[in-house]
Amino acid sequence: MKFAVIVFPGSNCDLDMYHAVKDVLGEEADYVFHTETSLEGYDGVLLPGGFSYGDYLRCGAIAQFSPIMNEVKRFAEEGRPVLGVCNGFQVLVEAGLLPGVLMRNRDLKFMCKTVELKVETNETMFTNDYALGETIQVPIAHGEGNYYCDEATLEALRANGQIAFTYTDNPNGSVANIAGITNVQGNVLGMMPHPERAVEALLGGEDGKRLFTSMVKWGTRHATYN
Amino acid sequence: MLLTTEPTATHIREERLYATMGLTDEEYALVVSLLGREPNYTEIGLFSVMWSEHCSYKNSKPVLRKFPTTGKHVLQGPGEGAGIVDIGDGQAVAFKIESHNHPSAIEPYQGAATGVGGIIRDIFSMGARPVALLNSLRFGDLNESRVKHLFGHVVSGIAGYGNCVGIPTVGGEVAFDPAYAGNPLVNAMCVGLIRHEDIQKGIAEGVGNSVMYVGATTGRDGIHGATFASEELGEDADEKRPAVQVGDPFMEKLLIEACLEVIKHPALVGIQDMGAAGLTSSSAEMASKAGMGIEMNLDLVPQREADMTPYEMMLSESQERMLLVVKAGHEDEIEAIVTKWGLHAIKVGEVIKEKVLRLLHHGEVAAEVPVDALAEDAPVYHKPSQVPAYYEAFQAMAPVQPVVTDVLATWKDVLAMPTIASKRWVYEQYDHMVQTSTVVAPGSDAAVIRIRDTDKALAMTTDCNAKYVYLDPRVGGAIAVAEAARNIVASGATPLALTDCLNFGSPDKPEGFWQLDQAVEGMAEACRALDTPVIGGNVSLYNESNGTAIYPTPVVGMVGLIDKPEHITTSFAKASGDIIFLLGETKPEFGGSALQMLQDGKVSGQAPTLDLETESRQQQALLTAIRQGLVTAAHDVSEGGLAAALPELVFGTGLGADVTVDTDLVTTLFSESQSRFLVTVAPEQADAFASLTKASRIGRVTDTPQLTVRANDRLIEMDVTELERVWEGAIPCYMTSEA
Amino acid sequence: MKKVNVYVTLRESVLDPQGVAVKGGLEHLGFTGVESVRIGKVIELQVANETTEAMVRDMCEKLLVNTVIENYRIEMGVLA
Amino acid sequence: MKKVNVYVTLRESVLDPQGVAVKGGLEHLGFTGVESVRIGKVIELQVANETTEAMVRDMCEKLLVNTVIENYRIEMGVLA
Ligand SMILES: Nc1ncnc2c1ncn2[C@@H]1O[C@H](COP(=O)(O)OP(=O)(O)O)[C@@H](O)[C@H]1O
Ligand SMILES: [Mg+2]
Repeated sequence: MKFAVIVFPGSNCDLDMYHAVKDVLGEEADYVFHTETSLEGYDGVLLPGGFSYGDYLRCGAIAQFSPIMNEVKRFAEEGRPVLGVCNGFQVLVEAGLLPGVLMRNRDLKFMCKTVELKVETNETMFTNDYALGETIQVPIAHGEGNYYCDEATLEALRANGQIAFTYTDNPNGSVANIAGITNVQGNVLGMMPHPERAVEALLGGEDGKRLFTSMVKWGTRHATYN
Repeated sequence: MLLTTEPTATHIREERLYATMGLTDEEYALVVSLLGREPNYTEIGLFSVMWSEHCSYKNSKPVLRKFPTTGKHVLQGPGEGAGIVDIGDGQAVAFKIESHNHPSAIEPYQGAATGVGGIIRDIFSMGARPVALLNSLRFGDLNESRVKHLFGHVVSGIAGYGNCVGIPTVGGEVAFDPAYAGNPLVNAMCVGLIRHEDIQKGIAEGVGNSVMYVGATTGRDGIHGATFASEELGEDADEKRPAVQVGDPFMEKLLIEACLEVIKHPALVGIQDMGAAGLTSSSAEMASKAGMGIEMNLDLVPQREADMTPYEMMLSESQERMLLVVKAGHEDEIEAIVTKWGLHAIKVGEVIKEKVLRLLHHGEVAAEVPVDALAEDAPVYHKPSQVPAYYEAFQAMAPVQPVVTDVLATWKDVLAMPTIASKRWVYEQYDHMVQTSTVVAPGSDAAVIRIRDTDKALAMTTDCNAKYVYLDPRVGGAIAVAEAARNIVASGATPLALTDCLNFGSPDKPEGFWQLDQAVEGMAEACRALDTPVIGGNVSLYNESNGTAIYPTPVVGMVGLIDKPEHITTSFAKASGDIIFLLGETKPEFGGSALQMLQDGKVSGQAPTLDLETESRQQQALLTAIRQGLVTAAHDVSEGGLAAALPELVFGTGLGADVTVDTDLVTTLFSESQSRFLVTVAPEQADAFASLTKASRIGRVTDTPQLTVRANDRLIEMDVTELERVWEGAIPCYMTSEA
Repeated sequence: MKKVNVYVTLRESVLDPQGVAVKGGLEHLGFTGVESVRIGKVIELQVANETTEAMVRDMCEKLLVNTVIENYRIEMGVLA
Repeated sequence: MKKVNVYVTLRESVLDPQGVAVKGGLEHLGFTGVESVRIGKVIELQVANETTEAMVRDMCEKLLVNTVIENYRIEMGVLA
C-alpha cells in the first residue's frame, strides 16, 4: 500500500507518521507537500499531527484551504481511506469531512500521556484488526481535543456506528468520551490519540500498529481501487 | 524608548546617557578612545549591548577560564552557538543551556516561550536538528499566589512553544524556595543531532558576499534585552516592560526547516541567530570572527513598525530571526529554498574588507564602528572577592542533628514538598513524545532519546541543588556536576560533556563574586574527575531583587551516550524478588537537606561532603554492572535522601520493598550523603553485582505495595499507595487553588 | 483603508471552559456577584475602502468563524 | 444583573503572530485588500447590578488582562 503523508506548514508529526508506515510496517510512503495538487498513485492519505499554521485562529482552520485539501476531499469522496490524527483530525473537521468540532481541553491544559481507548467498532477499514470492545493503550498529546457536537449529530454518530474509539477515562471533556470518529461511509477517520506513537515496543507499546495493519489489510482486499 | 530626535554625541557625554544603558564612565571613555571620537546615539547603543555581561562575559570571563573545555570527543567547545561532541559514525550531538530569567519574571508565558525559542535557534544555527528540550526552573514559595501564577505560566509558555515547534521536552527540574521569590529562574536547554560535515559556524568570510536576513520582521520589542538581563530587578522592573518579546513558534518551525535545508547548500558561508542584542551581535560577531567587516543598509531590514531608527533596529530583540552570509551570486538559490517554507531571504548588506560595522540609513552613515571593538574589546573585570560571613558561621556550626518525633508523618511531609513531589503536573503539559524517539520519558533519572538508524541513544538531564551551593559553593558546585553525571550513569549512559547556566547574584558584591568563583572552581574539579568537559553555557548575573540575591544556582545540563538499547535503564523496580542494593555510604549529613528545610524553613550548616574519587568509582562500577546486564533498575539518591528515592523506585509499579540497614532510622531515610545509588538486581545476578560493585545488599522488591524499613534502632512500615497519593497530589493541589 | 471589527462568540448552548475558569479566578480574588463569564474573539481588520459588509460576511463564513459553535457580529468601521 | 463587555487587544508594538497567519489565510482564499489583521478577546460578563466600572477595571488589572502586552476597553452594559 502506498501512503501519502500530507505536510502542512507547522505539521510536526509527519516524520512520525512516515516512520510508522514506512519503517515499522514496511509499506510505501511519501511526504506530500501542502502545495501539491495531485494524490495520484496513492492508496491512503495520512494527515499528521502538529500545529498547522501555528493553530492560530482555530486548530486546522487555515490548513483546510491548502491546495492539497481539494484532492484530499476528492480522495475521500471516492471512498478511499483518509486518516487524520490530532491536528489532522482538526483539519478534517474544519474542512467539513467529519462532523463536530474540537475545543480546548476541559481543564485548559495541553496534555501528553498514554491513555486507554475502547474500540467501539471493528467493522471499519481502520479497525478491522482489533477486537470489538478491546481496550488499547495509545498516547494523546493535545491542548484542543475536546470533541463537541450537538445532540442530533451525536445521535447520528451513534446510529451509524461512526464512533470508532472512546476514552475509558475521559481526559479532555469530549462529548460521549469520543476519541475518534469516522464519516458515514466509514472511509475517513479522525482521532485525537496518536496511533503512530504506539508502534514500537522500545517506545512503550504497539497498540497503535493494528490501526495501520487494518488499513493495509483492507487495502489489499480492495486493490482494485487502483 | 520612542525618540523623535536622538540625543547628540555631546548630549550623551554631558548627560551621561550611557549610564542609563548600563555603561560606566570608564567604559564610555574606553569607547571614545577605541573610536577616536565621541560615539553617536546608535553607536553607544551598539557598545552598551555588546559590552553587557550577557554578551561580553566581562565579569565572568576570568572565572570561566577554570573550566576544562577540551576532551577527545569535543568537536566544538565554548564560543559558538552551542558546543558539539562526537558520538561516532560521523555523528555528533550539539547542546546548550540558556537563561531567560528576567523576561520570565516580567511576563512568564512569553518570557519562558521565547527562552525556549532562543535556545532552539542556537542549536539549528550550528546545523543540528533539534531533538530534545529540557529546562531548569526555580520559583519562590508555592503557597503564594504570585508564585503559582509565575510557575503556571512559565510551564505553559515552555509547553506552548516546544509543543508547537515539535521538539519533545523530555526532562528538567523544578525547585521552590523563598530565595527565588523575587527572581525566578527559567533556564532552557536544547539538544540536537548533526553529521560532522554539516557543522556550521557563525562567520562572515569573503569580501563581497551577501548578508541575508531570514525570518520574522523587526519591531521595537525587546530593545535592550541584553542589558536588561544583566541588571538587577528593582521596584521599577514593571516599567521596563517594552523589553518583553512575543514568540511565534510557528515561524520558528518554518525557520528550522528552511535553515536546515539551506545549511546543506554549498553557497552558505555562515549563519547565526539574532539572539541577545539581535542584529548587532550577529553581524559584529560574524565579521569579527572572520577578520572582516559588514556594511548593512538598514532601509532593507524588514520592519514591523513604522519609522524605526537605526538604534531601534540594531537593538531590537524581535524573535525568530537569522542572519546568513551567502556567496555572492548565489542569493537566488538560497531565496528559493527559504521561499518554499513561506519565508524570505532578504539581502541587507555585504561583507567588506575594512573591519568595521557600517550601517546605512536613509542614504547616510548612521554608525561606523570597528567590529573587534564591539566583539572583542569589552573590558574584562577581575572583581574583588570576599568570603561571606554567613559561610564562616555555617562552617563553624556543629553538624546538623535533626530530631524527628513522628517519622511516618515526616516522611509524608518530605514527599509532599513541592521540590520533592512528582512533577507530572509539569511534564504532562509538554509533548515529550513527538519525533517518536523518546525511550525514557520524564519521570526517571534522565530522559533517553534513541538515535534513529543506529543502536545508540542519548541520555540527558539538568541538575543543581542550589541549597548545597549556597552553604558551600565549592562543594555544591562539584555536587551539581556529580549529580547530573549520576543521573546519566543510572540511565546506562557514559557522560559525554556538559553545558552550564551560571545563575548568580551581583558580582559587584565581593561576597557574590566569591560564590561564583568558588562554585566554578568546584564544578571544574568535578568535571576533571568525571571526565565531562564544559562545551558551552551561559552566565546570568544580577539575579537579585531589592538587594537580595538568589541562591547561587549553577545549573548543569549533561548529555551521555548509550551504546546499545539493552543498556537503557530506568529508575523503576521491575519484579518482585529482585534484590535491592545501596551503593555508597550513608552518613548523618543533614546540612541543606530537604528535612532541614521542612523543619527550619531555611538551610544552614555544612553541605554534604563529596569525595570525587569515590564518586567516580561508584559511577564506573554501576555503569560496568549495567553493561554486563546485571541491573534491572538504578536510581540516584539525591534530594530527600532514601525517603524520596526508595518510594520513587516502586511508585507506579504496584510493587513494594523490604530493606534492612545498619544506620539509625532518621539517617537512613533523610540523610543526603552523596555518591549513592539504589539498584535492583535479579536474584541470580546478585552475587556478581555484589562482587563487582562492593555495594551492600539491603533488601528486596516485594509484590505488595508496602515499604518496610528495618534500621538499627527501629522498624517502620509505610503504605506505598498512601505515599504515592501524597507525592502525586502535592503540586496539583497547590495549582488548583491558583487565582 | 477602513477598519472592520468582527466579534466572535461561542453559541450559548456550548460550554465555555475558559469562561468557567476565569469566573472561578475572579471569585478566588474576592470579586463577588459575577454570574457568568464567556470569552470570545475580536478580529480587527484593516481593509480596502471597497470592502463591503457582504465580503466580510464571506470571510467570516469561510474562515474567521466556525459556525458550528460560534456566532458573529460585524461592525463596519469608518474610513481611516 | 447587567452585562459588561471587556475588549482586550494586543498593544500595538506587540507582535501578533495569529493575526499575521489569519491575514495569510484570507489572502490564500482570494480576499484581496486586507492590510492587517489583529486578534483580541471579548470577555462578556454577567455581573450584579452594583458592579461599578471601577470594579471591572480592578478585575481587568488583576486577572482579565495581561497589561504587559495588552490594552483593554470596558463597555458597561445596561441592566438585563
Ligand atoms: N521542568 C521539568 N520539565 C520536564 N521534566 C521535569 C521537570 N521537572 C522535573 N522533571 C522530571 O521529573 C523527574 C524527577 O525530577 P527530579 O526530581 O529533578 O529528578 P532527579 O532528582 O533525579 O534529578 C525527572 O525525570 C525530570 O526530568
Ligand atoms: Mg535522579
